[in-house]
Amino acid sequence: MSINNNSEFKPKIVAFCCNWCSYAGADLAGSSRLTYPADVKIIRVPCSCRVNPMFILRAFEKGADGVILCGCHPGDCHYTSGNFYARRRMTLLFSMLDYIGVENGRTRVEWVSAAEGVKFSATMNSFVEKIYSLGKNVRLEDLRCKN
Amino acid sequence: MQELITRAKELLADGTVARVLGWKAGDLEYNPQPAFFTNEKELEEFVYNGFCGANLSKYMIEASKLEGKTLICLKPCDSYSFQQLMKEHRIDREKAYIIGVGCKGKLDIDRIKANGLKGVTGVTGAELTDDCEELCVTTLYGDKKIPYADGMLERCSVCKGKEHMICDEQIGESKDTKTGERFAKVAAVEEMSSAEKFAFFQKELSKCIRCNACRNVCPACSCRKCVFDSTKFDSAQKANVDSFEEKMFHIIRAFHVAGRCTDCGECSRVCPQGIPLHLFNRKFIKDINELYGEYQAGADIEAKAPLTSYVFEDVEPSVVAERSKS
Amino acid sequence: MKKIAKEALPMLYKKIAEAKELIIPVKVCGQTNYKVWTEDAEVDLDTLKTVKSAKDAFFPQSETLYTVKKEDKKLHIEPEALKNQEFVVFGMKACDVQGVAVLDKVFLVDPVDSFYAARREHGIIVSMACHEPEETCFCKAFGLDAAAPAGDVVTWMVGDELYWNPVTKKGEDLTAMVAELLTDADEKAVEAEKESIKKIVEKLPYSNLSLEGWNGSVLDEKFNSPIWETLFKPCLACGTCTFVCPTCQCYDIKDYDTGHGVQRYRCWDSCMYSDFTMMAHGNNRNSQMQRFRQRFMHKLVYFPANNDGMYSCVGCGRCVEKCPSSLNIVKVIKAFEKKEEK
Amino acid sequence: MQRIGVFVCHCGSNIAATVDVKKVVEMAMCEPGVVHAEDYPYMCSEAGQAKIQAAIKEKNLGGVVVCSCSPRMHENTFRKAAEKAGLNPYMVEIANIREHCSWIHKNMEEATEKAVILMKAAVAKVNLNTPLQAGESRVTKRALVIGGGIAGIQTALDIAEAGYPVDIVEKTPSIGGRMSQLDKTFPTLDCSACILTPKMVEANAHPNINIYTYSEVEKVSGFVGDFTVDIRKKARSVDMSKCTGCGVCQEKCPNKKTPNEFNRGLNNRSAIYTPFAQAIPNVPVIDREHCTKFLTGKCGICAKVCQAGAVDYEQQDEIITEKYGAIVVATGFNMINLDKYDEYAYSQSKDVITSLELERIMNAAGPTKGHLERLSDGKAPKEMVFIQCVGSRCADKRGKSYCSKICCMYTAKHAMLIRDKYPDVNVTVFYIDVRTPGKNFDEFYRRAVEEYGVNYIKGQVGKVIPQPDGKLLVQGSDLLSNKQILKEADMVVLAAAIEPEPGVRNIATMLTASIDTNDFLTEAHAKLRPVESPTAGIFLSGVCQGPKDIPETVSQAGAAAVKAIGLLAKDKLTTNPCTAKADELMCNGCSQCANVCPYGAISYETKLINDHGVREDRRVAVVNSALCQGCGACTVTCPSGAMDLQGFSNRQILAEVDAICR
Repeated sequence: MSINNNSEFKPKIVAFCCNWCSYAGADLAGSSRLTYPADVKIIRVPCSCRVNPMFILRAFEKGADGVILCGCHPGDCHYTSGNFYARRRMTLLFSMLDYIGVENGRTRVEWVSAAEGVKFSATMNSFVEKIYSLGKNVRLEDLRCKN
Repeated sequence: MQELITRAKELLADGTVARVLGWKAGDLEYNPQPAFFTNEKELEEFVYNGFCGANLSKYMIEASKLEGKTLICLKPCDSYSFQQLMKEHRIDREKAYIIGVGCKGKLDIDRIKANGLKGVTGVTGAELTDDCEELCVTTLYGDKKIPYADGMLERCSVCKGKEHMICDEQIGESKDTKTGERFAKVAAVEEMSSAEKFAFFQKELSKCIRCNACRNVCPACSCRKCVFDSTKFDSAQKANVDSFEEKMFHIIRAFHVAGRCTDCGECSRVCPQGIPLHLFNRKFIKDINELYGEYQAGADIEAKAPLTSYVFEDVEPSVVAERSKS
Repeated sequence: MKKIAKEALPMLYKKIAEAKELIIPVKVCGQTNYKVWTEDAEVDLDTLKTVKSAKDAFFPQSETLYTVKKEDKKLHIEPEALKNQEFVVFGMKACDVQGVAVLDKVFLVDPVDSFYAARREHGIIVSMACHEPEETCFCKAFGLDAAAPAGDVVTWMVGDELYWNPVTKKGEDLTAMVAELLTDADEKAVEAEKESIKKIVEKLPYSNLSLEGWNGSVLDEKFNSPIWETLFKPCLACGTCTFVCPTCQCYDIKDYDTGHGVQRYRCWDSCMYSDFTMMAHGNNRNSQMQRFRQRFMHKLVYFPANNDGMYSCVGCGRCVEKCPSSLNIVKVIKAFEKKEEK
Repeated sequence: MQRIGVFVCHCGSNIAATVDVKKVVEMAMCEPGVVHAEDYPYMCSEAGQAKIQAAIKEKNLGGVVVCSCSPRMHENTFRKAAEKAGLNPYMVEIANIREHCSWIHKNMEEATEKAVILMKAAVAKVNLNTPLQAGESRVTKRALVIGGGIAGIQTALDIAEAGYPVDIVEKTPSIGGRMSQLDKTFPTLDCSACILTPKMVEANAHPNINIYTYSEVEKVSGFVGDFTVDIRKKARSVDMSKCTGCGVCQEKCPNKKTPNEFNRGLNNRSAIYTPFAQAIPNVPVIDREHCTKFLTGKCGICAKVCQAGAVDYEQQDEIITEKYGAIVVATGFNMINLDKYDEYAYSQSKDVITSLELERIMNAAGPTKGHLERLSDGKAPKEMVFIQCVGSRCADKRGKSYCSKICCMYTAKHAMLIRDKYPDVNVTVFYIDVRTPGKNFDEFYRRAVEEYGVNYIKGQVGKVIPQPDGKLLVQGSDLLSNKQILKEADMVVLAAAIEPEPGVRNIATMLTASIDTNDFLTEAHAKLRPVESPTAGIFLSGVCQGPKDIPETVSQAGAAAVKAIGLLAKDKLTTNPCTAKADELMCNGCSQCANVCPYGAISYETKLINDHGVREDRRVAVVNSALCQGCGACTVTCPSGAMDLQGFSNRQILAEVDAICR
């Protein structure tokens, strides 16, 4: 996939991936050589329910332009119910971010199984594309990080 | 009020309670303070009127550690907070004797002053026995009568109802004060464009001085060590920087109390900068109601809290983008 | 004595702002605070008390001390520049001006706080008499005159005119700079205004607050009083009183990780906070009673003991207005008065 | 701050071709705490590990970052290597610069920049790592096999032979599974029942094997070595201890209108029934949904005729709770529903059948007693057409994307058997490809073509149109000669795709075993751990993992058994030390964490706490580290951050976030 790269903008994108499904899905994308932009950096967490809203806000504070959380499909959580909690938490958090005027495309949750390398790659491509279209995150970054 | 004092004296005298948690008259008409009373003499200073807005339930955390029972006066809205604290094992029901006190709407001196009044030296018409239709305000610069509702806290105009969720007995009459829709302002903000929303909150939050009054008064914020004071989380904050830190504090605070906040309105009451902090909490309450079914924290001690439960069919987070008007 | 029509004030602001930073009460979302003036700012001189005092102008709530930047394994330290441009603080009341005098006692004595000293050097205070003092005011108790504040330029708002009286060299220079906008005036109107203010001050409920018994010599007696045990109870341990106070001067120094270095900054701290002066062993004041006592003992006993009897309360009454639990220094003073009566 | 060593692997050219490893080493040396950095062609090799160990000793390293392949590959390798050098294994972090970097990026500069950031994040994390000690948990020496087909039977037999007790849970009334429905098996053409029934009998008779038929797994809790499983033994309505298996009840049952599942509904059975003659156990079941007694309350003939008095209409479902150390899933497969393929007229004509139906028709115990005949009119067919890949290898969403693997071979078998027994019947097979990779498989297929004259046409069938005369008009194309083909057939056999047994999704959820988009259970590693689920203690046997034929199923069943035996042979397991831990000083005792814990690992105690000199009794959370699996749900629910997850602590994750956003 090609991304319109005429601007200087290189987004910083944090992807939290659960160890059992999505991180493995990302591994599969890798071993299948399914590309996605290098702007995406993955942080491994045991489960999507490990992701504290604080982590997401912190990423934005420190200058991330997009944050995506990937976990097992609902019902397939390695820990049975972690992603159900994550789903409610993230829904509310994203709603709040939208409410205070953060563009809602900057946050996303996708369920990617260990077998879905193709989906992982496609998801990252579409997310990065969205972040490019939104441009730099100026509403949440801490100004002190700019100097 | 006299009835309350008489009853408190009785309960102290017969040993049912060891102390009374209520409000003590201030040195100005409008500044009574939360107080503990341990004897009849002290109770002479007991007061309960329109200016007793403070929610006493959080004081019960400390009172639960004391010997003997504490008589606690709870307004209808305070009783939700009390019950939520019970649910979270923060207070001991056995240590409390609850008198549910009537409520005809609580007053906000800043709102009274916003009626063009300066140098307020006296306010009458705010006793529980009054009909609470009109306030007579005496000031250094002349007297004025204003409708009671014009001096009321915002929260009282969207009152959850005058029913006590928990109490051992009730004293005093209540009067319905609800005139507005609780989520009207939240809905209005939701209608704004993304840039307008951002500007709105940016402007409001730029006033924040990080005094932590909102947090410290909040009955849901009862952590022994707040994450924003803790070195363990790498998230300690103190500075009032006019950038993201404020938002982070208020969003996380609202998130931490989501599903637990009873919408008692204390945060907005105490904010020295008049930031409508309830707009954060109510946003979560509105979302929870709309997405996961009506839920009122503190109303039912057995109910499963929305953030510690789930159903398979829950909406996906993508619903946010679908619903967003911006 | 000079004067300027109230309606011409925007021109005055603009004139000052062309040459210097102008800090003035500005209303944002219904609340008035000192802010840097901009063309679109809603200046509000009618509100007697800004929420926060003018303290920020000289001792901002947060300020960077220096920045460390990391390049490879090397660190570069960039000190924050000291204030080197003149600025004007417009509209400070007698209490706030006195608040600065209290801060001077802390920051201008050895070791001098260079950030504060630079701001004091470059700051010009245009004070303003309190046209309509309020019920929470008690500056009289500290010997202040709401009708005649200190400052570089003292002003009075009388009817539609702002009367302008330079009293220091800085004040004279500022006056010269804006001379074209000012006209000469006699002192009659101002004298009448002063009288009127004094009359109101006499009627204020707290004007006769007595500070008897509060001085540096009563340390043990006050410190050990059992009154504190009941007094502190409603205190929520928030920092509202300290942050709206014109004289509270405690601060914390912290580092902010910018990702490519560190910004070392200081920010106001509050003795009401549980982690105030936290040490490795824990806290040297580990109960809220102790923290509560500290604040008032400092204002009314320790500070005067070390500063020739000068209290570090100026009677502005902001804590009276803003305390979420309706606690305040007046109640503390009165509580001891009452106890001692008995 | 730790003294950190960074080790960058080239992985031959897998990493080094796209990531400038020297640059990563150089940048690593600039990170705070890093005292050593080097690169090596194969860090996972013995020599590579030796380098890490040498550096740990020489530079007194407190933390190690290996920039290499996915931690899912070699995290354990490097942890063990570090441990041998005296470093706590949990002081090792992996920066995944292969799967997440070099393999997906082509631009060297970009990939190097990303690798450096991933390295920095790992360094930032390891700086905050603390040594962790793995605990121990006991192993219940009993295995559960879910599914009683050939896969389950073989696994159970192998485990039982090794001396461990095994329970088989089978949801139908008899073990045997799909294989019991087959007539003959490829490529030897021996009789399926003849080779299966001895196994069934052996399993039934084995002292270590306990079979629960007509039973389902209802609830699973616990973890590797210590699972607790609730098994619902559905009411059979026949007392197994009394029944002699005489069969009189089935003969006398007046209600014989129930479609016979075993014969794929091609004929009917009685309401009280055993699925097939060799069923084990040979005890009938009353199908309560179809039994007159249960539907109307009248009848009761079976009870009257039963000499043994075994029929019990009052029997209730029974829940058996048992503990297991290992669980093997052997749930098998089903044929897909053909509703979406109505162009082949399956629902319109009785003479369009699936291959499995053909197996029953060909079987002597089947609906036609083994005579090949049209189900519509009982006439012997003259022209038969086989259509391959019905729903397999399907590009669109209608069918399955995968190859069902067994169809090519069984179709060759069917064709051969028909031509052998009925030489006058013409057999035509429409195929996309003929796939015969297996021992003696291609030879088998060639025999069908060459010796038996089966007509193979490369091409797909567009439509099957039932004709008024009862014949079937097959419209297809011959891709080799590029011709349209119209063929009249008497019978059409569809090689329908196979899919995992639908109930497997529910089972996977209970086991917290991951499952792919096709509902096949995911293996821990596609190549190296093909019979293990990523969930520890769960093993995969047979088609539940992916399509396979009988020999493959049996070998995988044996492999799964060996893995399970390996687990059961241990007395104790080391537990994952990355568990949650509550800070007693900060805990509010609010119970929110316990509300979200899926394992019930959090309890509360009232303890005397000394909080910087303030002593008081407080209700605080206590995590049972043996039960905690380390998901972290509690940590987010805890507002004060008192609850944290070791190995993935709040500060560690925030440090990674900071490093990435820098």
